[in-house]
This record gives sequence, C-alpha cells and structure tokens, in this order.
Amino acid sequence: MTVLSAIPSATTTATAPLLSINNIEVIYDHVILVLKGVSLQVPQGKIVALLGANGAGKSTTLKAISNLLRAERGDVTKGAIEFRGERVDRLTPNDLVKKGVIQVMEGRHCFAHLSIEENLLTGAYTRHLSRSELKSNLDMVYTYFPRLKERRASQAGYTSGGEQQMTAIGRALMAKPSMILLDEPSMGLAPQIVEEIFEIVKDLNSKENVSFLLAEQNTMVALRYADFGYILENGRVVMEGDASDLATNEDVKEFYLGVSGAGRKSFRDMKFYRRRKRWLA
Amino acid sequence: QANDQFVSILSFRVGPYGPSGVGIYGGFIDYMQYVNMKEGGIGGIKFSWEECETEYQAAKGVECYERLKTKSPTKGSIIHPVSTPISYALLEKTLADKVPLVMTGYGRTDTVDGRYFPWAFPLITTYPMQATAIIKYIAQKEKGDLRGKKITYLYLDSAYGKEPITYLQAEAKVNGFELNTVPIAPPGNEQGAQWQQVRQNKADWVIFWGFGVMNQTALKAAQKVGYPRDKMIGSWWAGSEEDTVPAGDAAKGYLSAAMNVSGKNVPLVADIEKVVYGAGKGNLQDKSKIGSINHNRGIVIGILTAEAVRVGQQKYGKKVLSGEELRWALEHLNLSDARLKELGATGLMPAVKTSCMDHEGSGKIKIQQWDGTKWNVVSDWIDGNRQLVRPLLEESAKQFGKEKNITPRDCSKES
Amino acid sequence: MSTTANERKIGDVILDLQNISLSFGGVKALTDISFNVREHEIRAIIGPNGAGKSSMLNVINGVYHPQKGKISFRGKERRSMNPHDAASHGIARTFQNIALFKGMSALDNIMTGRNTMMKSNFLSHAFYWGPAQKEELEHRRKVEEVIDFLEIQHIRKKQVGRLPYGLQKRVELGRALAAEPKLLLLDEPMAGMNVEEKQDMCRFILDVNDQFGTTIVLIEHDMGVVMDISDRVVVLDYGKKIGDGDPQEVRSNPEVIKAYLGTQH
Amino acid sequence: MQFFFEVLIGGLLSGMMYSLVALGFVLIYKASGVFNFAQGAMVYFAALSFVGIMEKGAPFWLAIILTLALMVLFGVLTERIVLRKLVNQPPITLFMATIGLSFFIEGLAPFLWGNDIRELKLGIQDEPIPYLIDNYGLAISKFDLAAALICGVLVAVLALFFQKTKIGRALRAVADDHQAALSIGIPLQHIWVIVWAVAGFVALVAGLLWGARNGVQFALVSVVLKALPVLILGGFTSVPGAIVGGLIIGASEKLAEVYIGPMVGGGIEGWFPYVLALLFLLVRPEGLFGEKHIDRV
Amino acid sequence: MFYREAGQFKISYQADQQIFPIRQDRVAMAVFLLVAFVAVPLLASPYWFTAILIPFLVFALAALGLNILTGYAGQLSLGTAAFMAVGAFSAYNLVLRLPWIPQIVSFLLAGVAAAAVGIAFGLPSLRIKGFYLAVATLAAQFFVVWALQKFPWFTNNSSSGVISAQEVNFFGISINTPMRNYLFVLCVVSVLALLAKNMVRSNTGRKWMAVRDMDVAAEVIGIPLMKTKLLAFAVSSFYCGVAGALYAFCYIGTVEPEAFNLDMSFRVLFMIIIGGVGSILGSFIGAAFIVLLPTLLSFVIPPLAELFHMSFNKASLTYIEFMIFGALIIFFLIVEPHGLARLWQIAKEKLRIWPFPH
Ligand SMILES: Nc1ncnc2c1ncn2[C@@H]1O[C@H](COP(=O)(O)OP(=O)(O)OP(=O)(O)O)[C@@H](O)[C@H]1O
Ligand SMILES: Nc1ncnc2c1ncn2[C@@H]1O[C@H](COP(=O)(O)OP(=O)(O)OP(=O)(O)O)[C@@H](O)[C@H]1O
Ligand SMILES: [Mg+2]
Ligand SMILES: [Mg+2]
Repeated sequence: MTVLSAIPSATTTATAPLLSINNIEVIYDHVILVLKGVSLQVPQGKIVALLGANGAGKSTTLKAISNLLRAERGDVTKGAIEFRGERVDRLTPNDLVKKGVIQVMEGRHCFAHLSIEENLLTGAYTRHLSRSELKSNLDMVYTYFPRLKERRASQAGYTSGGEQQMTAIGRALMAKPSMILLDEPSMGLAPQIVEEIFEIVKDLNSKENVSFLLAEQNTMVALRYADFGYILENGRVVMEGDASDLATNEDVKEFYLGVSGAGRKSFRDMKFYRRRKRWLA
Repeated sequence: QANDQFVSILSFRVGPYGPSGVGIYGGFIDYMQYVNMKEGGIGGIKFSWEECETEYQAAKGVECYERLKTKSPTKGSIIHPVSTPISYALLEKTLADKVPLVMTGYGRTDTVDGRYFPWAFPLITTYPMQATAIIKYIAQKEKGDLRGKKITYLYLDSAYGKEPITYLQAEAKVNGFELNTVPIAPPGNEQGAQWQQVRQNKADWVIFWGFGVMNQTALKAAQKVGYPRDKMIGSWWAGSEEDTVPAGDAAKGYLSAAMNVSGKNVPLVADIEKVVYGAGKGNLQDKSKIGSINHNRGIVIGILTAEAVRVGQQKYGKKVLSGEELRWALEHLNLSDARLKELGATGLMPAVKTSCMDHEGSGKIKIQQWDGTKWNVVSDWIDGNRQLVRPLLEESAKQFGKEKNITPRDCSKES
Repeated sequence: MSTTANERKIGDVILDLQNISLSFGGVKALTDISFNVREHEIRAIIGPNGAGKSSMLNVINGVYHPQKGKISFRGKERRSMNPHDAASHGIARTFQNIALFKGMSALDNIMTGRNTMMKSNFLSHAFYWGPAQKEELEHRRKVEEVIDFLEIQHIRKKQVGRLPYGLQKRVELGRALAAEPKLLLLDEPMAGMNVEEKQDMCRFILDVNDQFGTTIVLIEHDMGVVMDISDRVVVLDYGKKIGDGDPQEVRSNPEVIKAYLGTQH
Repeated sequence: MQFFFEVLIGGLLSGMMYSLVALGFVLIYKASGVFNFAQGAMVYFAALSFVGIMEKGAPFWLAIILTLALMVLFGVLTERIVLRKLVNQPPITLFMATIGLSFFIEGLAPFLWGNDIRELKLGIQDEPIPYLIDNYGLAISKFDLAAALICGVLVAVLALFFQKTKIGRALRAVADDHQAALSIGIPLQHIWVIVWAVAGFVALVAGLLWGARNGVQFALVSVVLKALPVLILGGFTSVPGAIVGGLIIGASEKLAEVYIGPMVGGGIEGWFPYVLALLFLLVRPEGLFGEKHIDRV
Repeated sequence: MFYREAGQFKISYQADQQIFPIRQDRVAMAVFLLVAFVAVPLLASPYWFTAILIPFLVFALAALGLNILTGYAGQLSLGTAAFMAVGAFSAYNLVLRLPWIPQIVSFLLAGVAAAAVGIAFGLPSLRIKGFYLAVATLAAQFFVVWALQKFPWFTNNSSSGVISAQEVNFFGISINTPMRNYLFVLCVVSVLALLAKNMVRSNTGRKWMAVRDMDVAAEVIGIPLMKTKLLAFAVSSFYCGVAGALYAFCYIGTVEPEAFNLDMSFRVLFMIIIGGVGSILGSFIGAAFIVLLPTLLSFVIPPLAELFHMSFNKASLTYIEFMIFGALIIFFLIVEPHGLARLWQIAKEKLRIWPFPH
C-alpha cells in the first residue's frame, strides 16, 4: 500500500493513540467476510477521516469499535481494538458509552415514537444530570440546530430526513462523549448545515478536546477538517496519511474529490463511465 | 411379555385435566397390579401394561394408540381412553384393528347399541342416563312432583355439555318443569354472568355439566351470588375431590352424580392399599388419594377389564386373549351384586350385565354430597329413564349406520 | 453552455402544480406552491432541511393529499393524486430514506418495478403456465437491461437489506427505472455517495433523460450536481417557494443564497 | 333494571381481573416491542410456586417474598439466557422465544410443585356483601372489590413509572429501535431485567387473585385468552389502556352474554370480546391508547 | 468442494429462473422424492404412517398455508385452525350431501370455502397491522369454532357434535390403509407445495413480499394493497382448508369443532417461525420440528432417565420433555433467529466455500 507520510501513530509516539485498531477481521453471519485486516489509530484530540466507496466497510469498522456489530450478527474474529490502551472488543455498547465512546449511526435511527426533545434526552441516559444541567445541555444542542428547537415537540418519525439526521447527532452530543464515531454525518443535510456540522466538530475538538473518527463520503469537506485520513477499499486500508497530503494526492483528487489535472469537471461533462483503477492491497 | 395380557394405557397425567387422570390411571394400574400380586394374574396369565401420555388430546391419543398397538399381538387388549375426543378418534381405528374400546361414562353414547357398534362399550352408564337419573333424584326430593319447578341446566358449551339437553327437554315435557339451559364458553374460568342469570331466574335446582377448571370456578361463583350449593347437582366429571377441595368452603353441601362411590370402606380398596401399597408397588405418589372418587373409578375400570378377561378365559381357555375374544367377553359381562361381593367391591359400583343389544349394562348412578372433607352418598343406585333414552340412542345409532352403510348385526343370532 | 444544448428536446408542460398547500396538524409543510415541469427536462427542487421537498414529491405521486391546490399531470387535472394511479400513469420515484423491500433480492426488487405491466394472474403463476412463464422471462430480460445499465450485476441475487447504503440507492433507482416511467421523481439519489459514485449516478440520470426521454424531478443537496445537470430549479424554504428558474438565476438569487446556499463553494 | 346493574358491575369487576393479566403483557411489549406469550405461564408459575412454598410451611408474607424473589431470578435468567442473545432481532423471533419460554415454564412449574389443583386462601371472603344484598339486592363480593382495588393501584403506580422516570422514556426508546438504544448507551440488559422482574411481580399478583378465584391449576395459563382482547382494545403500549380496555371488555361481554347470548344460543363469551375489540380497531387501528404506527416515506 | 455451482453457467434466463438453479439441489430433490414416494411406503410401519408421517404432512401443508400469509405477505394470523375447521367441515358436508362430486374435488371446494371465510376475516387487514391484526384472526378462530358447534347442520345433527369423516375414495381407489392414506396425502401436499413455490417465485409472490416489507412503497410502485392482501388471505386459507380436510379424512378420522382450537393455530404458527418465516422449505422443517420432536423426546427421555438411574414418575418425565422442548426452541432461535431453513442456507453457503472458512 502507498504510505504518503509517516503514519499517525508514529507522529504521535509521545502520546499513545486514544483508539487503536490492530488488523481486525469482521465476519457477518459466520460466512460473509467484510473486513480483511483493518488497522487504524485515532490519536488523542484528533479528527480522523475514514474514506472509501460504498461497501468498503466504513460503517462496519465503526460498528466493530462501538460493539454494535453483534446486534447485526456480525463478529470481530481477529485482531484487537484498544481504547486508552485497554481492550474493549468484549464490552457492551453501554460500557463504551460510559467510557466516552459513542457512535452516530448511519441512516439516522431516531426513536420514531419519541418527540425530538425526548430523543435528545435519551442521549443523556448514561449521565446523571440535574434538571438544570439537562436543560443547559438541551440548549447547547438547540443552539447548534435551531431547526430542532422549532420541531422539538413533534414525533421524530414525522420529521424530515435532515431534521432526523440533526436529531441523531444532537442525541449523541447529549452524552458528552470524549470520542465520537460519526457515520456519514453530512448525509441528507443542506450545504450550510453540513458546514455547520463540521464547524461543530472542529469546535468540540478544539474546545472540549473531543476526538473524532468519521466515515464520510463528502471527501472534500472531510479532508478539509480532518487531521488524518484512511482510505478503505473493500475491507482493507489501501492508503493513509495526513489529510493535507491525501487532499493533494492525485488518485484521491481524481476519485474522491472529482478534480483531475484540469480542475473540477462538471458532472454533465463526464461522457464515459470512469472505472476506478483499484489499489492492489 | 408374550404370555402376558398386555394392556395399552393411554393416560393423561399432565395438562389441565391431569389431576383427575393421576387418580384414575393410578386406580386402574393399582388394580391390575393387585390381581397380579394377589392371584398371580388371571388363570395364570399376568397383566402387563405400558403407559403413554396423551394430554387428553385426540392427536396425541392416536399417536399413543398406534405406538402401543405394536407392543403385543393383542394390540393392547382393551382401550380405555378416558377422554371423549380420543375415544372418538379411536372409534374407527379400534374397529379396524379389532380391539375393543371401552368408555366408562364418556365418549359416544349411541354405542350402547351393540348392533351398530360391535367394538365399542360405553360401560356402566352414559350421559343421557345420568341426566335423567338426576331428574329422578330431584323428583324424589320434590316429593315426586316437579310441576312448576325451575331447573337450570348449566353446561360447558361443547359436545359433552350439549348432549344431555335433548333428554332434559323431553323430561321437562313429561314432568312439566321449566328448564333453562345456560351455556358456559370453554374453558369456563369466568362464570359471573351465568350465575347472575341463575340467581335472576330463581332456579330451584341447578344441574351442572362441568369439567376441569370450570368446576371450581362454578362453586366459587355460586357462592359469590349466594346460590345454595345443596341445590346444585354436578355430573360425575364434576364430582371428585379434585373438583371440590380447591373450592374450599364454597363446595360445602354440593351434590354430584357418581357411577362409583369414594372411600376406603370398600373392602377391595382397603385390600389394594394393604397388598399393593404395602409392598410399595402402588402407583399413586400421594397416598391420600387412595379411595378418592377418581382412584376408585380407576379401580372400577380395572375390575371391568379383569372381569372381561375372566369371562373370556371361561369361554376360550386360559390363554392370552385376542381382541375378538375380549370383545365377546365384554358383551357377556355379568357383574352381579353377588359377583361384586366376591370381588369385595360391594357398593363400589352398580351391577353390570351386558349383551349384544346393550353395551352399557347398567345405567345407574348414586348421588353424593360434599361435606367439606369427603363425599357422602346420599341416595341409593338410581336408574336412568331407559324408556325415554334408549329409543333416541337407537335412532342416532341407526343414522350412523346409514352414513357408514353398516348392516346391523342380528343380536338374536349372537351367542 | 450545455443547458442550451438541452433546450431543444424540452417539450411543453407535463406536470403542473397550482397553489399546493399541505399541513400536518400545526405544521405547514407546504404553503401555496405553484410550479410546473416540462417534458424531458430535469427539474431540481432544493431548499434547507424541512423545507418541504420530500413532501412535494409525496404530493406529486399521491402519498400526501394537499388540503388546497390542483395537480394536473399530462393534461388531466386532479385535486390530488393517489399512489396507484400515479404509478399506472407512469410516475415512478425513489425515496429519501431508502424504501426497498429489504427481504427480497435486488433482482426481485427491480422486478416489482414492472408489476403494473404484468398481466397474468396468480393461478397461471401457480401452474407456471406457458404465458405466465413467458411473461416472467420477458420482463426478466428487460430488468436485466436495467441491471446492466446500472452495473449491479454482481449483487443481483443478494438480499438488499444487507447491501451497503450506496448500492441500495442504486437498486432503488433500478426499481424506478424498471417501470419505464414518464416522470421520475428522485429524492436525494446521491446522498451518502462519494464524488466518483455521484458522477456515475449523474451519468445514469442524464442517460435515462436523453435515451428514454424521461422527465425527471430531482431533490439534491449537492449544489455541484444540481447546478450541473438540472435545467430548472425550484427553491423551497419553510414550505414556501422562494425561487424558480435556471441554475444561474437561482444561484444568484440573494434570497436563495441567504436561506440555503450560504457561502458559495 | 337492578339486574342490569348487577351484571354491569359484575362485568366491570371481572374486567379489572382481566386488566391485571393484560398489564403484564403491556409492560414487556413497551420495553422490547415483543408480545410475551409466556405471560400466562408466568401467572401459573407464580401462583403455583406461592402455594408450593406455603405448603412447605412458610407463612403468608414470607411466601410472597420468596415467590417474588423467584420471579426476579426468573427475570434475570430470561435476560441472560434468552433476550441478550436476541437483541435487535425481528419481533416475531422474540415472540417465538417467549413461546419456547412458556413451554419451559409449563414443564418446570408442575415439575417443581406437582400438578394437583390447590386451594389458595387470601383471607378475603368471597361472598355477597350482606349490606348490599339486603338494601339493594346487589350480589357483589368483597373479594372482587378488593381485587379491583389492588389492580387499580398497580396500574396507577406503573403508569406514573412509565410517564415520569427516565427509565420509562428509555423503555419506549428500546421498543422503537434496539440498536439505536444500544448506540446511545441505554443498558438493554438491566432494563430488560427490571421489566421482566416487574412483569413477574404483576404475574404473581394476577396469579394470587385468579388462583384464589378458580383454584391454582394449569388452567390458569388460559386466563391469557381473557387478557388478549383487553390488550388489543386498550393498545399494546398503554398501561391505562389495559384498565379501560378491561372495564369495557368485562362489562360488555357480560351484558352481551346475558342479553344477546340467549338469542344465538349463548356461549358467546368466547368470541364476543374479540369481535368487539375488532370493531374498535376498525375505528382506531392502534387500540384506544396505543401508539400510532408510523410508516413514512 | 463438492457443493459448488462452479462451472454451471446459465445460458438462458429460463435456466436461471428454475426452482433449483444448482444441479446438486436438483439431484438431492429428486432423490428425496424418490425416497418419499417409493422407499418409505415399502419400509415404513403403520405406526410411522398414522402417527408420524401423515400428521407431519398435514401440518406441513397448514404451515405452508400460514407461511404464505404471514411469511410472504406479512399478515400475522392466529386463525389457522379455524380455516382448517372450515375446510374439514365443508369437505364432510360436501361428501355427505353431494356424493356425486369426486371426493378430491370436494376437498378442493372445501379449500375454496375456507378461502371465502379467509377473505371475510382478511378484510380488516386493510386497516389493522401487526399484532393487532392477530385479533381479527383470533375473532375468526373463536367465532368459527363456536358457529360450527352452534348450528347442528354442520355436523349433520350428530347429538355429540362430532363428525366421523367418510372413507376417502380417490377415483375408485378407496384410501383405507395407512399406506394409501400416506401416499394420498403426500401427493396432495407435494402438488400444492409445488404450486406454492411457483406462486412465491413469480409476480404474485413478489407482490406479497413487497407488501410485507414496506406497504407504503409497494403502493407507490403500483401494487394494489387490498387485492394483494386479500389474495394472500384467500390462498393461505385455501391451503389451510385443504389441510383441515386431510386432517379430518386421512389423519384423525373423526373430529369435533373443538379439535381446531387456538392451540392448533398456535402450533402451526410455531412451525413457520421455527422453520423459517417466508420459506417453503421452512414450513416443512418447522412442521417436522413441532410435530415430531415431542414424540421423539417421549421415546428417548424415559430410557435416558433409566440410564442415569433417575426414577421419575410418568408425569415428571413428560414435564422434563416439555422443558427440553422449550429449551430447544430457544436454542435454535439463538443459533439462527430466522429459522431452521435459514440455518440450512448458511450451511450450504459454508459448504460452498468448504474447505476454506470464508
Ligand atoms: N448485516 C449484514 N449482513 C451481511 N453483510 C453485511 C451486513 N452489513 C453490511 N454488510 C456487507 O458489508 C460490506 C460493508 O458494508 P458497510 O456498510 O460497512 O459499507 P460502507 O463502507 O459503510 O458503505 P456505505 O458508504 O454505502 O455505507 C458490504 O458489502 C455489505 O454488503
Ligand atoms: N407525515 C408527516 N406528519 C407530520 N409532519 C410532517 C410529515 N411529513 C413531513 N412533515 C413535516 O413537514 C416538513 C417538511 O418535511 P419534508 O420531509 O418535506 O422536508 P424536506 O424538504 O424533505 O427536508 P430534508 O431535506 O431534510 O429531507 C418537516 O418539518 C416535517 O417535519
Ligand atoms: Mg456505511
Ligand atoms: Mg426530504
């Protein structure tokens, strides 16, 4: 595989990585092999982007970390996952949340019958807060997403796609995690909101020193905000390095940013189907 | 095994009706055990048997029957399903296999007509005879005059409960009493409305055709609306300790029909306790059930079975009897009072004398009353209203014959 | 400018919405919205989250019934559509949160797209008689074309519930295309795709548009895509129409910029 | 007329008895979106264990405590052995699991305590209250009133629990989406243990009252049939619904039996509640208080 | 290694649309049928026919019916037994009152009658969903049984309310031995199973599954919900009805309405869930599991108890059987929540890539 720069772990030898995954293998239903030895690190207080095509295994990787995999009859059969230096692969999701790792799942997963506000409140389940603290946390989320405030009383099931996406993210923030696994946060969000989301990420990252691992298709934005990036190709890491380096890498530019030598091409002018040449890994 | 008289036992010891099954089959097995121990079997032929759990369900019954059928050349000798659904399911199968089917106080009643049902024996008595006998008893209590009296027939809304209605209505016409029929939806664990109806139309008597949980519920419900229990007469399936004990005080004074009496004062029962349980070979785990209604009923079933074997051996010699031979024997039973005395079963059951025409053989019941701890007999053997019942049964048997195009046997030619 | 190139094939109005108003209890999802769609054109609907875009589509194909307004599709005017008519009159769509039949294979999912065209009844199916079988095979052939077109041969027999998000979107598009629709409604078809996949998707959409001459109404948040491939754009905000016109006008419309685009990029 | 009231009141009172059983279902349905087929078996198990322990010579209250402990243990084991392994599975699967559970209990209970029908005395006598019978001719038993009271209290408490506590909210979340609930750190395990334990407690209460009424026996399992229409009419997810449903079903079924029954040959108590519930559903597909089924595209 | 479709290329869609696209499966199926139709009749004892095979087939058919409704069309039903009852009693009355109709035809007509009832009680499904719908079918369950008991006409005024089915006569051949019974039932079941398979793999089946998986979307792509759901109810009830007729005529012989009680409905439901919701094969596996396992246990448990010198009385042994049965259900669900049929699929998957782990 092509290594563009010293891999993150090396750069942060001083502080051991917050989260480190050592070539894990994931199998669904005991037969479908999806991750074929993925290794990656998230250093303390950094934002790491996980890029890759559909079906590359991004969501699977995140679920493997947050241990939501078992609920889908998937299993980590090889390798180790360490958070703050200790194995976490056998913990229950709720233990992990208590440890400060929380995942925002792909595809919203709001509680349809609960109101937006109730959805947010459930986010704080693991924390034992007084009424006022809860209130202030809610307000925090509402300031991030004014739209939610307007719809606070309506059942999440009846809100728009984007509103649900915001709810899902807000819900996770309510848990005040030290590390967030974001799966396609920008999906279905209006451009400004996307920007806002990433601003929020940056914000939390710099102010509250929250670390992020985000699987994102909107590579452009992702690389703009991330410190490191990993590129997944059907179940393997095929490329990794500093976000800036990735952003300037030719292949990445072509396949993930849609800009080739001659600058950004119009979507209309792609006259032929472009077949990605596969990295061999 | 080969030279034993093997008996298939389709028993139900679990599920809602299990509690009574435990007693009945306990008694049945105890008696066979007793015969084996006391006199080394019959004519040197010992009884052997195997049980199979039916949970009172037809399907399971069939499975058990087929399973045990293969265990001996006699195909199980005589079958006592003690379950109406199973007895119906086996009616044709036993016919085909030439195995006699005995139904003591349950099952298909028109089988009393041996011309159409050579292989089926509703021994001792049937629901119509029971119902009419109960009417007779009430008449006695009412000084022989039922005119203007109100009798409510409270029944489980199923085949079992519906059958007597025709006969009761006929009785009502004859004796000029007012009959109200009140059905209770199975399983009958909820009877508030029905009892309020009973109370509403101020019934002088309640004839109660219940089964299983329905019985305790009824007694409690009667108490709830304050209906006197000693005006309430249950069928023999609503007249065992299992029905009254759980109802507690609510059962005090409650009357019921009985084709056999309870208690150990019957010499035979006492002797069984001594011989069988003395040797630790008893089938009941809970010895307090010895001599209970159901246990004694089981013993009666045992007596009938054994007696059939004896009669058969008298005709066919001392050997393991085939189904045909047992069938003949069952048709020529004669458990006279004298014979019952020999067996030490005086008063345990009515005298039974069967024939080709009459597969029932008795039709008598006693009425018993619960005093809070045990059943006390309060009447002599009462015969059902044969003149009224018999023609109706023969009619229905005839219809069956037509459906199945069976040509009736000519009983005058039977020996 | 590629749009001019398109101008030619664009015909006259095929779908016309007049003063549509829709509300749910308190929520006003749509208020007095009118716009039309011309034959062969690619019409984009954009707007912030919760603006009423999806609701708009739901109105067009009859999932929602507006309290006020008229819809006329191919000349026929209605108070409101109902889904079944919509389908049989050639309106097909994809959904924002994928609405595939999760338990079925990709192939079966796409086959269902053609159910309105399948005539033989369940009895002939039961016996799998000549005609029924022939029909099955015919449609299978058509469906295979769609599958090739979308390049999803490899997942043909896979259960869609287990496919990655992006592929599911593609299968859903396939289901819509299989119906050979006159009007194709796409609700965020490119959400959760990376640029390369979006490019493919655009290609599909454009090809459908000029190969089969299908009219397309498209909801999308990726401005790049919208500006590049759409002929005209409607902008909704809080259920109101705040802009309508070709990409250039819309892009330069200050209100739109304020409400939706924010900083240009 | 006076008879009418008697039937009505009788019906309402038995209605409460139904609600009691329905309540157990509601609890578990709310907490996991699954219909707990084993509820009837649990009622049987609880009652039988109680009398079993009494027979071993334990005093009333001790017996209650011990049985309760047993039910809690049962809840824990169920979660450990069954539910935990079936997180995020389709409801029908969980439903089947509870069926397996009920088979197990129906074997276990009599295996431990025997199959005899027992009497159960609660010391509340079950005869018409003299005062009412004398003055108004209404035959209403003290026992039924007591039962209704207990049931009412139970419901009130549970309703509060679900509305006010954060556990209540979490439960509703779980019922909506197991995986999402996990993802935000709701401890399914604990929650399910709690709920099953509470359901066990409700089963115990139901078992005691029904047992005292009909004798403790296998047939207790079938009281479920009385609870189902209640559940459906009130809505699977609503605690108050269980009560209201119970009252409606109880009263109407009794009145129907008495007034409509005779016209069609009686014995309609078996199906009438279901048809009634069905009619209600045609108007309100989620029952009276059930949560609306959301399907949105 | 051995179970591979490698090298089996489909040159036509026809070939690809077959029921068993993979050769090994076809062979296996052929062998299986051969055994069922030839070997079994030669080898099996009456006990096997009457007590094991016939009930298994009858319930498999019922399960198949329910699976069409619940598994494919996604409409939960607890009224199976009721529809079986309708079938049984219609068949009885048809044979009784219209003797000139060939019996096999009366059986099918009985199925049709059941279908009619099914449609009637299926109507609420247009408004009611999920467990709530179960009540509609429960109403059917209780009402039908009650009606059959209430109106003596159905039972030809038999005082006991029990009918005893006439002897089956299949175009002159009278079906009067266990083996003939078995073969007769087997024929009916195999044919109907084939038809069912055809339906579910064609447009009809796809419509059903679409409605099951997401009815809003189904409607949007032009599937008429009402027609589709009612069709499912009709077909399903038809299968159940025929199963009921077979139950009465070829299995038990004499039945009372009570025999078709709620328990039976549940039993059939268990079958499809354990076997596999939405799988023809599953219906059979499930029926085998629910029908045969208890019997099997009652054979093996007592000797085992003997073996370990555990002297339980008869009842306790039965209780132990209950417990083990329940435990097994749970066990298999944990191993594979989607039923045994799915387990079988996965096994095949594994076989395909054998000897490699994945
Ligand atoms: N529950 C499951 N059972 C079986 N296979 C699964 C399951 N979930 C995912 N897969 C398979 O795992 C592979 C990776 O899926 P995953 O969702 O991780 O991809 P992804 O990178 O998140 O794609 P996308 O960007 O579209 O979300 C896919 O090929 C998918 O088919
Ligand atoms: N069935 C419904 N019941 C109640 N409110 C609804 C319903 N459908 C939509 N709404 C409301 O109408 C508004 C518009 O919803 P819609 O889904 O059309 O937004 P949208 O433009 O698609 O947003 P997004 O880009 O996030 O998908 C939202 O506020 C939503 O809450
Ligand atoms: Mg993903
Ligand atoms: Mg939308």
